[in-house]
This record gives sequence, C-alpha cells and structure tokens, in this order.
Amino acid sequence: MALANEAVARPRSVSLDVHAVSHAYDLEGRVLDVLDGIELAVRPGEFVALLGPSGSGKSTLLRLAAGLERPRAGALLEDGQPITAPDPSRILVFQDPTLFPWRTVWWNVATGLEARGLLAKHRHRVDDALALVKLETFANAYPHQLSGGMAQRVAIARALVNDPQLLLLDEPFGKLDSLTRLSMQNELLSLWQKVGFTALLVTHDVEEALLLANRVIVFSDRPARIVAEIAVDKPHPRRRDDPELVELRRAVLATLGISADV
Amino acid sequence: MPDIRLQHVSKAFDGTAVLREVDLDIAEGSFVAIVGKSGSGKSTLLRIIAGLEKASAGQIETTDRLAVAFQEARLLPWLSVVDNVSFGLEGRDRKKVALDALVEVGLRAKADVWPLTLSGGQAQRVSLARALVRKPEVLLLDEPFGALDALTKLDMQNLVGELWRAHGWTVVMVTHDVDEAVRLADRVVVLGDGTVQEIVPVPGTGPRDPDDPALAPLAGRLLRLLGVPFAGRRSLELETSPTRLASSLSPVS
Amino acid sequence: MTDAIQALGSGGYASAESAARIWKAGLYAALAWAATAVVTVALPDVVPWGSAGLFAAITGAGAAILTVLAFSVSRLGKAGERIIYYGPWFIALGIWFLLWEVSTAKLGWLPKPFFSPPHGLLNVYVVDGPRLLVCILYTLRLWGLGFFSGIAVGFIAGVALGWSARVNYWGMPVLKLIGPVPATAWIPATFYFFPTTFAASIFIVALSAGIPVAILTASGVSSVNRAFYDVARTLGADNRYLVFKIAIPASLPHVFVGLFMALYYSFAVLVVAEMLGAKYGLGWYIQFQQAYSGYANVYATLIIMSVICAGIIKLLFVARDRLLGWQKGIL
Amino acid sequence: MTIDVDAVLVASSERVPAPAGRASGNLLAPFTPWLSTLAILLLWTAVSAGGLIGPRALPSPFDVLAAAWELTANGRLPAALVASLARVLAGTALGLVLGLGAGLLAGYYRVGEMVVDRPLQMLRAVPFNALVPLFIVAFGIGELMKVSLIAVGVLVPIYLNTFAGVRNVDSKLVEVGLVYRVPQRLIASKILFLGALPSILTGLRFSLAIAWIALVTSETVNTNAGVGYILAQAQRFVRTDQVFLCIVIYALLGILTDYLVRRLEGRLLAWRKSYDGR
Repeated sequence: MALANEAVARPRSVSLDVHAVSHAYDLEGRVLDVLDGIELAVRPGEFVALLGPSGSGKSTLLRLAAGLERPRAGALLEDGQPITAPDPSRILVFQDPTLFPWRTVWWNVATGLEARGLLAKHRHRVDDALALVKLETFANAYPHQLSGGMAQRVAIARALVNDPQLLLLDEPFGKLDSLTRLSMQNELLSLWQKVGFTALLVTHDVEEALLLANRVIVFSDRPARIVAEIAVDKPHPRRRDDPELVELRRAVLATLGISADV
Repeated sequence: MPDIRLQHVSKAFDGTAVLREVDLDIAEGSFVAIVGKSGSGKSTLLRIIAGLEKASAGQIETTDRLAVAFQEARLLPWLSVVDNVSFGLEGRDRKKVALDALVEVGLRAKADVWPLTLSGGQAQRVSLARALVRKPEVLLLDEPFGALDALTKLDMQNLVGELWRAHGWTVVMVTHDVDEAVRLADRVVVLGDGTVQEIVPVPGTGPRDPDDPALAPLAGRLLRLLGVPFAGRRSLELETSPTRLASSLSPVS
Repeated sequence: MTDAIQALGSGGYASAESAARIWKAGLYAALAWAATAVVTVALPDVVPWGSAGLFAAITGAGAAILTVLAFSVSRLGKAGERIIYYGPWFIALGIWFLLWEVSTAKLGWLPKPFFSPPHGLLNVYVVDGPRLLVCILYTLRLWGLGFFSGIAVGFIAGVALGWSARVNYWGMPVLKLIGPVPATAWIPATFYFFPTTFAASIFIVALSAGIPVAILTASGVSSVNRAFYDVARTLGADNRYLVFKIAIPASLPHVFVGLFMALYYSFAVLVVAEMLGAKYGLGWYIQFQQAYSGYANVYATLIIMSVICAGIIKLLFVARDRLLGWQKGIL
Repeated sequence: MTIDVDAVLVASSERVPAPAGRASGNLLAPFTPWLSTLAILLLWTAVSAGGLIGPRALPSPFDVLAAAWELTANGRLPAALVASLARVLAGTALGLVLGLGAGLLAGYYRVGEMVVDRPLQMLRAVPFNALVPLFIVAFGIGELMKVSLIAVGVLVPIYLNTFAGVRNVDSKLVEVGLVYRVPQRLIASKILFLGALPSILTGLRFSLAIAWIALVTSETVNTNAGVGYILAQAQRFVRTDQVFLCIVIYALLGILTDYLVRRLEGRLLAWRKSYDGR
C-alpha cells in the first residue's frame, strides 16, 4: 500500500499503540467511566480521525496520548516506549487556540523552545514556523488582535516548532467559521504531507474526518468503545462531493445514530 | 408582496463603506440565506434590518414584528431559562406562553435551570424559544449555529427548518456555511464588497437532505463565488519549499 | 472616556475653524483670576491671614498666562487642544477662588478658625513649609517601607497559596481568619511586640497592604485557565516555568485589583498609625494642628495628602496599563 | 442528559490532589480547614505558657477568655458591642444607599457621570481617615461624626464598583433588550442592575472591611461607648488581656460580616455557581 511506503520515507514520525486502555473520572463521589478497553494502533505517518458523540471521551484519549494523564488501565506506547509524561515529541493542539494572551505571537510560538532552554540557539525556527503558517507579519501582535483562524494557525505553529513526531489535534477547527475551516483543513493537510508527522485528529465533523484521514475510528457513547473503523483509501486531494465519500458519510452518520434526512 | 424591501441601502463606518447600494426584496414566507466572507457586510445588513444599526443612505421597509437569534445565544445569565424566554413580555399568561415555546424547541425540562448550565446547542434552542414567543413575522438569524459542533449543528438546522415550515415566518439567515445555506434556504444571496454579487435560487423546500446530490454542485458554485475553491481541489501552495522546511524543522535535540 | 474624545474632537474642530480667533473661555477664566487677585489686594482681610500678596501675585500671574493663551492657544497644537478642553475648569477655578476669598477673608461669613481663605492655606505652605516637607518625607518613608514590604510578602504568599495545594490547605484558613480583621485593630497589640512605634507602624501598613494582595494573587493564580498549564506542559515546561511564565503573568490582572485595594487600605491605615504613635508625618501633623485649632494647616495637609495619593494611584494605573497592555480588548 | 466531560476534565485535572479531597470520606472532613487555626491557638497557648514573652505582652487564650467573661458579667461588653454594631450598621447603610445611588446615576446617565464622577474621584484620593478633623468640625465629636466617617469610607468603593459594574455589562445583552423592544425600566433593572450585581457585591465586601477600619478609627476619638472605648481604656490601664480580647472581637465581627456577604453572594449570584465551577 502507498501508505506503508510513505511511512518508510518518513523516519521522523512515530507509531502510537493504545493497548486495552480504560479510563474513568471521579465526579463528586461517583465514578464516571470514559474509555472502555480501547485498542488502537496508529502507524508512523498515518492520519487517523476519531469521531464520536459529544462527551464520548475522544478528548480524553488525546490527553492520555499526550501524557497529561495516566490511564486507569492499559498502556499507551510511542514507538514501543510507554507514555508516562508530556513530551515535546507529542504535541496537543486544542479546540481553543489557548494562546497565552500576555505573550506576542512570536513568543507564543517560542514557548516550547524557551521552556526547554533551546531558544537561544534556535530562534530562526520560530520565524520559520511562523512563515509556515503565513503569519510572519503578525509576529509582534498580541493574541487578542488575531481572528479565530489566525489564532489557530499560531497554535499549530507553536506545535510544529517543536518538531513533533505525533500531532494530537482536539477539534482544532471546531470554533472557526466554515469558510475559514475549509482553508485550514487544506493547510493542515499540506503540512502533514510535507512535514510528515503522525496525526491523530478528534472531530465532530464527519466530512472533515473523511476529507483528511487515512482511517476514521468511530467511538460509541460513554464509556467509549470503538464501534467502527473505516479505511479511507482515497488519495489526497479528495473531493467533498465524491460519491464514495458521500456514501461513507451517510454510513458514518447512521453509525452515530444521527439521521441527516428529515 | 415583499415583507422586507431594501432600496439603495448603504452603510459606512468612519468613512469606510461596508454596504454599497444594496437592493433586496424578501418575499413573505420565504427563507433567504445571506452568505459572504468575513467583512463582506452581511452582519451589518442584518443589523440594519433588525433596526440595531441605521443605514447611512437608502430606504428600508420592514415589519415591527421581528425577532433575532444571534450567534451567541445571549441569554441573561441571571434569569432562569423560562424567565429569559418570557423576558419583556406583558400579560398574565406570559409564563405559560414561554413554557409552550420551550416545549416546541424540546427543552421543557430545562425551564427552571440557569442558562450557564446549558450546552451551546441548548442555549441556542432557548434563544429560538425567546424569538418564538414574540410571534414574529420575520425571524433574523445571525450565524446562529456558527459556534456549535458539527453534529449539533445538523440537529439545529432540522429544528429551524421545521419551525419555519410550521409557523410560516419570513426567515433571513446570515451564515458562513454554504452547506447550511443550501440545506435550508429558498434563495442564497451572495454578498461581496458590500453589494449583492449574485442571488442563487435553491430548488425544493428546506430542510433538505444534506446528501441530496443536487446540493453539492450548488454548494460548490457558492464556494467558488466566495473565492474558496472546492476543498481538496486547490493545489497546495506553501511559500516555504519542502527542502527549506526539512532543514528548518530538523530535530532539535 | 468617550466624553473626553468628543470634547477633544469638538475642541480641535473649533480651533481648526478659527485659527485666528481668540479662545473666549480663556479670556473669561483670565477675568475671574484677575478679579480674585484684585479683590485679594484691594479689600482688607477681616482678620489677617498672611501671604495675601503672594496669593494675589499667583492668581494675577495665572490671569496673565491665561490672557496670553487666549490669543495663542490655537497655535499650540496638541497641548493647546488639551488646554482648551480644560477651559471650563479654569473658569470654575477662578470663580471658586473669588467666592472663597470673599466669603472667608474679606467678609468673614464663614467663622475664622474653621474656615480659611485660599491665601490662608498658601500661608501655611510659606510659613510651615520646611516642617511639612519633613512630614511628607516621613510619611512617604513609612508608607513606602510598609506598602512595598507588605505587597512583596503578600505577593509571594499569594503565589504559594494559589499554586501549592498544601500551602493553600494550611495557609488559606489562617488568611481567612486574619484577613477580615481591620488592620487598625492590631495597632494596640503591635506596640507590645515591636521595639519602636515606627516598626509597629510599618508592620500595620504592611499588613493592610499585604492581605488583599495575598488573597487576590492566590485567587488569580488558582483561577488560571488550566488549559494554559496543559499546553505549556505538552510543550516541555517544568514547574518553575509554569509558575514564572504562566501562573504569574496570567494572574496579573487579579494582582492589580489587589494592589488597588492595598493602596486604599494602606492610606487609611497609614493616617491612623501616624496619629497614634508617630513623632512626625502628615497624620501626626493633622492631629497636632487639630489640637491647636490650626484648621488652615489641616486643610493644607489634606490637599498635600490627596495630591500624593492621587499621584500614587495614577502611577499604579500607568504601571497596570503598561504591564497589562496585552489585555486590551478582553476587558 | 450527558455530563459535560470537559467540566469533568477540569475538575479532575487538578495539579495536585488536595489533601482535603483525600480525607473526604472522613467524618472529620468538614473540620479539617480549621486545623491550622487550631494549630495557631495551640502555638499561642504554648508561647504564652512558656513565659517567653510574659503575660504583659502576650496573654494566653485563657486570660483573654477570662477577660471576656469579666466584661460580659459586668455588662460592659454587650453594651459596647451594641454601640459599635449600631455605628457600623448605620454608617454602612448610609454609605451603601448613597454610593449605590450615585453609582447607578453615573452608570445609567451620561449627565449623571459628569455631575457625580469627578467629585467622587477626588474624594477617593483622600484617605478618609484623614478627614476626621474635618468631620469633627462639621458634625462635632458625637455619633453623627462617627457614622458619617464610616459612611464616607463605605461610599467610595461601593460607588466605584457600581459604576464600573453597570458600564461593564455586556452591550450584547442590552442589544437583546433593544431588539425585543423591552421597556427602558426593564433594561435598567433586569439587565444593567442585575448584570452589575457581582461587581456591586465585590464593592460591598471591600466596603465592609473599610467600615471596620473606619469604626476603629472613629472610636479612638472621644468615645464613651463601644469596643473602641474598651480598647482605649484597656490600653491606658495596661490590661493586655482586654486589648487582645478587643482584637479578637474585631476579628470575629469582621469574619462574621464577610461570611454574611458571602451568603448574600451565594443567594444573589446563584446563577454563577455552575459557571465558577468550570
């Protein structure tokens, strides 16, 4: 398959293995099960989308993969190594850009390098990352001066500057208006094709998942289990009105229990 | 007989023209979507129809009986849901009217909770109920679902479409989302540079099946009119060349 | 704010329209000031207050400057616009001086020891100037030492309380316990603990400033959006980085609210502390003069105090606007 | 209805699990926040018992309790409490009414702002305690002077917060009222006033702290009743136990009013609760 070849050509991406992961939260004395025995293997350089109803625990899986939390049961492995703590090789991009409002765009992007003491040597990387998302001219702007789409691009640049091998995207375009979202999807796709990270995308948007991902994983309601796995064997760029995709979309929506018809 | 008629409507803020000589007739009982890029003046147009903004020039004929739902639900957080719905109403039966409206949007059970406990979709339903109780002739929607997630958005579109059919309102909806526009509207007005670029009729009545094969080409045409080519069709143009990228983003450690 | 902009706008408009025309408000103001000067010299005081000549000279000079401005203000550009904006205030001030002068010194309507004419206040500065200056310095020293040590300790404690669950667990109840105690109530007790009244006074001022800063810093740090920490941690930040680069900058808006409260409390407590045990200082001076019915001195000191306080408040605003420039648009 | 997982995430992603949370199953859980207070009391007892400082400088908690009993038994303490509380209540009520009125006036009307704002901003720059001599001139040395001093101290923060609160109400909410042609009085009462309430209550809390400071100050001037009077007497006769008792009383009163305002906030701002938890 073409994908496997691509993976070989991308030595800087990693695999992610999720083994029998279950997770729960304590909520006012009650235990709230969120994930239930998730089993998932993401190949290096693959683009996987996670779809599911609101509150189904998709975001939780990303937090576990980022190392922000440890699962109650099971294990997550990055290239065979257990994930125990956050690491700049895996970056999480949130639905809100969560830019630090007290830092300029440049300093927001520089955060990761600064935190690891690499900034002095690698200042140019910040400029390059800003160029990558076409925001060089906004380097000295504060986040409140940016539009939603620009802020999300800064958030992506802030992730990419660290040279992540695994990019975890938590509904990154969910709050953008639909025209901006379309162009951001294109940009993400082109970045993925050029930089070659492994991508795990959580989204509500069936169309977005089908347009971008190699594989779409559908989660059930909480506690989440994997109820469907759909390989999308179409080369990029894909067309929104491709009849096969339209058919897939209908099938996925049906799996989610939502009828688009009236 | 048009319900809303705009003639040569212009609007400028501090000398910058936002709308130029807009002419638009909106027939009674029709569903018109206004699409445009950010800054195309579509929200200003809606605010002028709603009477929240005064036009710099031109005439507007409209009705008093209009209601608006905004992108943010704009509920008063310190009033309960039912009090929000009946806010400003007179008369003894205001509470009953409000409860009926909540039944209609499927949120009767949430009548007595605080708005801040609602999800985005629920808040937007309450905002629709608040519009409903005013028995409007015209309903103005300002990107009402822009902040909702994709699945909730589909639900809300169905609800608005059904309410429109049931009540026979005239609806004017401003949106970024061409899919939403072709799902619901009779006519889609494409706004650009402050003027009406084109008016695209949509066959059938909404809410339509989003997978209706007739809609995709329409949506595509609207996207092209808005200067956004079909997602995926556009060639990827990045100023940074792959080689430079590879060198600039080489591993740091 | 909008008022200011509007008024500035119309002022600019007026000056542009009539580059050659005179500034009428300036003339009226000059008239009022000149009248004050004339009345001060020409009519005799009911009871002499001193410094009448100096006051007349000052108001007379003011009138002269205003007259010159009336003809030249349109050429002064930005500064001129500001002067024109404050035109009505110059008139009001002139009339106020006039009425004040007439009703107190000249006609004696308002009784002597309690009400002083403007040149009576001026006389205080002339006669008692050096002593007042010493008092100002003493007050500023006490306030400065108390306030800055208080906010420094309060800030550090606040960050620790907001950041560490353990410190919060043990510290917050204590803070909640001593927080609502009026700082002035500690005064008698502190005299037992501190070797000098000065040290006790510093402690009281520091306490009054430190507590609001500590409480608000703590609430600021603990209410920082947790997503910021998550983002920073995924980017490789350690705890030190999280505290200094995330928690502290993010909580600054809260800290400034605390600083403004601290300012208000510390001024109030400062005066009391000086009245009770100090040998010098503005509060002491007020107390001292009041005992001898030196009400002109009391007024004169109050004016100095309000100028100092307004100045410090202004400085804090400037500092806030500089440090929180990133916040514009959120507010 | 599903539970919002985002809310759960925030609740559960606390950096360090709070020790209070660990003990939550414990019967003593509600008392654990007071452990540190207890520790202070014990330390106080230990230090005073150790004789390191001497009862003159630091009476033990038992001495203070004894003093409280003595003063209660001879009726001085209850009388003083009544006098002090009455002053604070009267002054706070007066300052609250004036400050709220001025704040709403300035908040609702541009004209009001022009008339009211400048003088009050000037008043803000003067430490109100320094006004004591003026108040003595104006109101004598009786109750009126004390009450009005408290009122002025209370007025300024209430005014500032009311004014800012009204002006900071989201204009988008006002717009809703305009679109639905809601009468002006409803916009003023249900949107602007209720929207400003959180800010007003913050001002109230701040003001009450000021009211106690003002009370202590005013009671140092020619008082023959009130907690301040006991304090002054105790200081003169070097009754350290009574001095500490007065401080403890001021503390308790301060905590009590703080608690009352919190309760008031809990009631009036119930709508925010869910929000703050997020």
